[in-house]
Amino acid sequence: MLADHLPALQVALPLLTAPLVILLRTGFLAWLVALLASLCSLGLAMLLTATVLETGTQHYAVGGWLPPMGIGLTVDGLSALVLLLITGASSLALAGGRLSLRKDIDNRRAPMFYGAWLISMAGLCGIAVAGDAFNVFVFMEISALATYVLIAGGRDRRALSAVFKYLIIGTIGATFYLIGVGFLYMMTGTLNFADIALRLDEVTETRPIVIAAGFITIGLALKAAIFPLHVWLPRAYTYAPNAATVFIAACSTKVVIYVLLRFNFEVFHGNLPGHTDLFGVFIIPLALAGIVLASAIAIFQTNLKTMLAFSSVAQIGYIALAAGLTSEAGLMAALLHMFNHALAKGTLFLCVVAFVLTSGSASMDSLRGIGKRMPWTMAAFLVAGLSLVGVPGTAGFISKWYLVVAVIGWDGWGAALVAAIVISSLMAVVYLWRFVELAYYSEPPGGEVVPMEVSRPLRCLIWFAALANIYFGLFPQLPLALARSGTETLLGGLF
Amino acid sequence: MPEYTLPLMLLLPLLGAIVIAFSGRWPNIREAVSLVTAVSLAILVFSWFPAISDGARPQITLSEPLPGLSLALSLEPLGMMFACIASFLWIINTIYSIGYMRGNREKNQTRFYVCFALAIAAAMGIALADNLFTLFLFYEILTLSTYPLVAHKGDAKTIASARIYLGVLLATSIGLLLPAIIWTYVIAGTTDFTVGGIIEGKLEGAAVGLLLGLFVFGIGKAAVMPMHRWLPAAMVAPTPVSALLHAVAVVKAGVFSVTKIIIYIFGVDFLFSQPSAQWLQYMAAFTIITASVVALYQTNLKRMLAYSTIAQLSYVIMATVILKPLAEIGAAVHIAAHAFGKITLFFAAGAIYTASHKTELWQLAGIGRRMPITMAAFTIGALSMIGVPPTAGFVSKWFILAGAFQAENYLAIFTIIASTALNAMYFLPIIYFAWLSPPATGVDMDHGEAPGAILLALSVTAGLTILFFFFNQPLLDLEGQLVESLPL
Amino acid sequence: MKFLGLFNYWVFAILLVIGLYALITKHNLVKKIMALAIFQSAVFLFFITMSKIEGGTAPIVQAGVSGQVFSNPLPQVLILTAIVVGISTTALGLAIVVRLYEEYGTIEDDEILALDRKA
Amino acid sequence: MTTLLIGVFLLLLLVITAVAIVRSTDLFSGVMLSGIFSLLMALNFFLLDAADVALTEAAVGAGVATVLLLAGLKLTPSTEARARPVRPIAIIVVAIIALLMIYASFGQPSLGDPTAPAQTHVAPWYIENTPELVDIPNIVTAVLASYRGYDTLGEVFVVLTAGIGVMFLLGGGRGKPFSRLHTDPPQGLSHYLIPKVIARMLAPFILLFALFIQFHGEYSPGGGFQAGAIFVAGMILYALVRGEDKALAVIPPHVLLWMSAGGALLYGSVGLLGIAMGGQFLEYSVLADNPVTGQHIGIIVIELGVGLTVTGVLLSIFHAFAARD
Repeated sequence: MLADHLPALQVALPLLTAPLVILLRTGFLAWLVALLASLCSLGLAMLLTATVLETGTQHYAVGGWLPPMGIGLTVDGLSALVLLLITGASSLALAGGRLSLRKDIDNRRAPMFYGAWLISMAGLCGIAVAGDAFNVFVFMEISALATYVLIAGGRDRRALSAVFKYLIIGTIGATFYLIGVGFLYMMTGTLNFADIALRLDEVTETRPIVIAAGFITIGLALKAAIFPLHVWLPRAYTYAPNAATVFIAACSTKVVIYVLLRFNFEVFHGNLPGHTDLFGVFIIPLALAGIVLASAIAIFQTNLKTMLAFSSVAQIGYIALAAGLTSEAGLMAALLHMFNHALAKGTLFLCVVAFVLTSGSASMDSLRGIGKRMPWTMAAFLVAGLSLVGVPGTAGFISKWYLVVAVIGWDGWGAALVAAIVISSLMAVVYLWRFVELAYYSEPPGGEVVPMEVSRPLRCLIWFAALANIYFGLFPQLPLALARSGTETLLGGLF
Repeated sequence: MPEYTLPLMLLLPLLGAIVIAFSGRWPNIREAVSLVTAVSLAILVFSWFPAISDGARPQITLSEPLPGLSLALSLEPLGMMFACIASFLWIINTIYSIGYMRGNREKNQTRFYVCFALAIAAAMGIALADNLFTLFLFYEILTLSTYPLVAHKGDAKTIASARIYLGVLLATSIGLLLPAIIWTYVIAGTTDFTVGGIIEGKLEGAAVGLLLGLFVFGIGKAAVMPMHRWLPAAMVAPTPVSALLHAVAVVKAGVFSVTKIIIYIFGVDFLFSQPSAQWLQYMAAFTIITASVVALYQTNLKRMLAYSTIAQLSYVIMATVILKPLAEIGAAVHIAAHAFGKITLFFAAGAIYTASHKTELWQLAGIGRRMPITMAAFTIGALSMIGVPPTAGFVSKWFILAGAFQAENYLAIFTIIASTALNAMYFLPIIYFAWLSPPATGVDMDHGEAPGAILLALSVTAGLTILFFFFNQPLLDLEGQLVESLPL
Repeated sequence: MKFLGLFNYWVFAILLVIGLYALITKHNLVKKIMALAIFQSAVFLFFITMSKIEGGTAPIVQAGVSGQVFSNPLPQVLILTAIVVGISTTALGLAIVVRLYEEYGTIEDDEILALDRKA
Repeated sequence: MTTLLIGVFLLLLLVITAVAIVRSTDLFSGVMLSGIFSLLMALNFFLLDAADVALTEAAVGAGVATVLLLAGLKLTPSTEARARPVRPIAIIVVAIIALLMIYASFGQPSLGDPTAPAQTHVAPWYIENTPELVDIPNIVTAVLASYRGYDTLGEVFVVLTAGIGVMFLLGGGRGKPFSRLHTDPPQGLSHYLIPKVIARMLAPFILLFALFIQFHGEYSPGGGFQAGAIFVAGMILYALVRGEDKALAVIPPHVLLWMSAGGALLYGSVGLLGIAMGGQFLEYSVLADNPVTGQHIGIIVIELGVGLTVTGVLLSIFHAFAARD
């Protein structure tokens, strides 16, 4: 019986656990309950994925009111992919981040923190299953507010200034999105995605629709940190508690991109003349600039977390570039890269958790010689780093492959785009290798090599994540199937 | 032989690496494990030799990450030969390494043996690759696993050189080779190595030359100029690593890949008909002559050997692009011949360093009297480089020249003759002064021979260089198939 | 008449950009929060304008009265939610400002940035 | 026509107020102007037939937001550092946005057009079917609590998250709650006679009004959220007059925490109950034999949940600000 309610439970379970968590008395208990809820959500997401792959898209009418009157939930391959990312990243970060979070968050405030964590996760899940444009706004705000709380938990005072900036930009982005939804409602009289797409055809006057597309795209681009709207991201990632960064970096921008794709392909694509070209013209130059410039900036960072954050901006550029091609291969590449980048970045930040746990800081200087002190963690970092670069045999390669194949097929500027991708991949090698050299071939601060590896469970977890990068590089059937099904739904309107 | 033994060739050194990593505390066990792994790998590889000679072509697919893009292994004559060379020389190199690493009291020996085993696993993967994707995968693993070996010393200068090593190899492979592979995949729909090639009819005109360029320069390990910078830079590595780079795995993997791509991706016939692909032989000729001239001006023994290698690699490239049956055999044989000769030379250089810490050419005057065995081996290696009978180098040069005459390719003929002269000009003086000159003033000559393990290793390879001249029939039979199987 | 009928939308646009302008140019964090409120209020106006129907009344059914025209309830519902979201954001933002002031001794974002750079 | 002109007048006032807020360098007057802005906005909403929204905007924008801003200003400097030069580039950018939107507006249906797409698709269905399906007079409440009850669940959690965030940042909730509770000088305005008397008289009525709004939401404008906001306004008035500690004695922090969490849980469990009783998540029709009765039960309970959470959270936030030095 419960199997029919999976889409609703996916959101309700973590959401309703959160109020319980804030009532708990100790940080440990709160952490434990949050972890369990997160793992259960992961289980639900897996069940849902299996169901979607078996029987196709799932529809759910909340409250028993059929959409467009009530709010509909829609879970297809794309949603399933994003759900797996969210719940997986959350579970990984919570499981691996206990000690680190215990250092960052004092026991008294910890229940609040874990409550916010669960709400953030539930909000992201809510976005992923939503079939209603306004519902997306509500859950975007839930997750955004909760994410601000998570980031504000950082020990450094700069976390506060970073989170304030994020709050302002995030709110502007969400409000832009809301304006766009308003224009759409004005011209179609409905809020349901599928229904909007259906009724857009009948709208003869397109001026408000174009404005709506503009507001929605720019608003979401702000929240997704597409270059040059990324200014909030590096500091937010850097000063957030390390474990929270694992979670946020792996999925929060991806979910926004998911909405961006949903809107631009399911709603506008095919209904708005010239939209496809306009979308490409708008997004591709920005994506390219992001890919190249953010990679270049990453090279000069002195803090490991900031470096990885700028790398994220570049990687978001890849996703945007692939989506901007508006081709089937391009979308496949975008969706795959969402998955693979989350995997790699999650692992990298998890290693950062371990590094900071033992050496106290994420600045490059304090991490000198860390490869000798923490050989296991550093090796995992290396594996995930290679996946980030796109070395074959790792997950990152699969999406880069799709990306380059898609780009070559794009008429006109294919070669230039390939060149940009290649250059930024090489820059990724440079910034990663700068750290690898530092970790392996320079003397640790204090001169002596003291083995100070983290606890065995954390090490196992890190390696579990690192091996997942390899597993999905050799056997990418699952993300491929989900990405393919997602591409089909996104382009459904076209063919 | 069942097909599942193919992945075993990768797993065996991999397993060895793991066991070595965990036995780091007991050096004797560690090195015994290295040796045992090397020997069993060689046995495994060689046991396939007869079957492949008889025309068997085992193939096994491990996974298919993307449609038309699989992780698959297969064994064909060219790969068989490369696998044999790499696995066999690994044994000898291990023996040598034990002597060298202990003799020089190197640090981080466990890391050395682990990375070495990983590099061999990668080399096996390259030898067995059934398609470009698999080749690329192991090519990158080889680069990454040899980086710690090159950077072994860990001081600032070494790191800087290792950075060049890694930078050039990764940049060329990601920047040129990968786009070339993807391009091939896009136009041909597959990247499988296929007899007769897969490009024909899919690509024409200047694009063929461009694709060939992406491949050749993308495979930086083949060290065609101007992508050769990494090889002299990598001379900072310990000598067994240089041997690994120059003879056992790395550069061999480079020319092996180029040869394999020309034969199985482009197809010899197709390439022969494409004027736009002709630039490669000029490039190869240029590299041969230039590298030889540069070698002439070197004062450091290992750097001189490095430039010699660059020239010898382009021999293989040039032989391949002569695009005639005899030349193809010559190319394949030259991979083997050069391996034996060059490893001998490096072993000798390492022996000299271990025994006397001499690295410069002028210090070698008169050293033959102190280290007769070493210098005898060195002489044999040098003669093989020049191509003097009865050494291995003569056999391959003979085939290449025959192929060049068959094709009436005067550029190739001239290049081979000129470079032979140049080789003689930089090797013969060393041999002469080492045996016949008194020591230079201020150079200590109070040392004897290197440790036994080192001597054993270099005697074996020197002996093989000679033996190869007399007993090369099995290899010729094997590579003869390459030609028969080619529609020439 | 057409112009008068669109006047609400123009005011929405103007309020929106007034808020946006202040958000971009003002350095005082409390001022930014006020600007954010104006910015969001503009959107509320936009939606509620949409819900109005000529001659309509608030969508509350009165017993015994029939034939009434009701204005559209849906945008009103959406804006009820949006108002709540807005106040929640304001509260959280203010809490962050208070903490920032405690840590930095200023609520001007350029001064905070300067202090960050120094660190 | 008259209402239209009044509307135009109000809108112009809105713009002027907004400009004044932006230009004022004294943050206190900025806060006051913001309150006026919200009131004007609420009046406008009222003119546009949005009674519920007007009530909410008045309670939240003019009431709660003003109190929060004042509480925030108490803890931070109250003037902007210095006047800054106008930035021409920013003006150009925002002017372009405004012009684009005004340009687009000519493609939009004008105010009050009954044939606009927005009025012809989903909305009429709500108006036609609510009497039969949900049977409560206030269609806004029906949409809010039932048809789009899932959004409202989200809304409650937005409020809860804000509460969590403020308590996380400024303290509160469980444990050592607020940094300053018992200080020697008498707090609040209790030493002024007139406010004291007025507040004493007013507070019970405000609280009573809140309860009315809470439980009369189906019939007239109002509901859990507005009720919560008004209840909080009453409590804040009480706190201002009698002092923080007295207000906290009436509803201690841990009770506020329980209210916040409990309200959200109450709402959520109604949703889960729907599943347990064989319906969909948040389906109230299955809660009783008669679907319409089920809807009534569901709406009353979730409105209660909303009211609890809003009260708990807003009061916690207020105390968290007020208790800080």
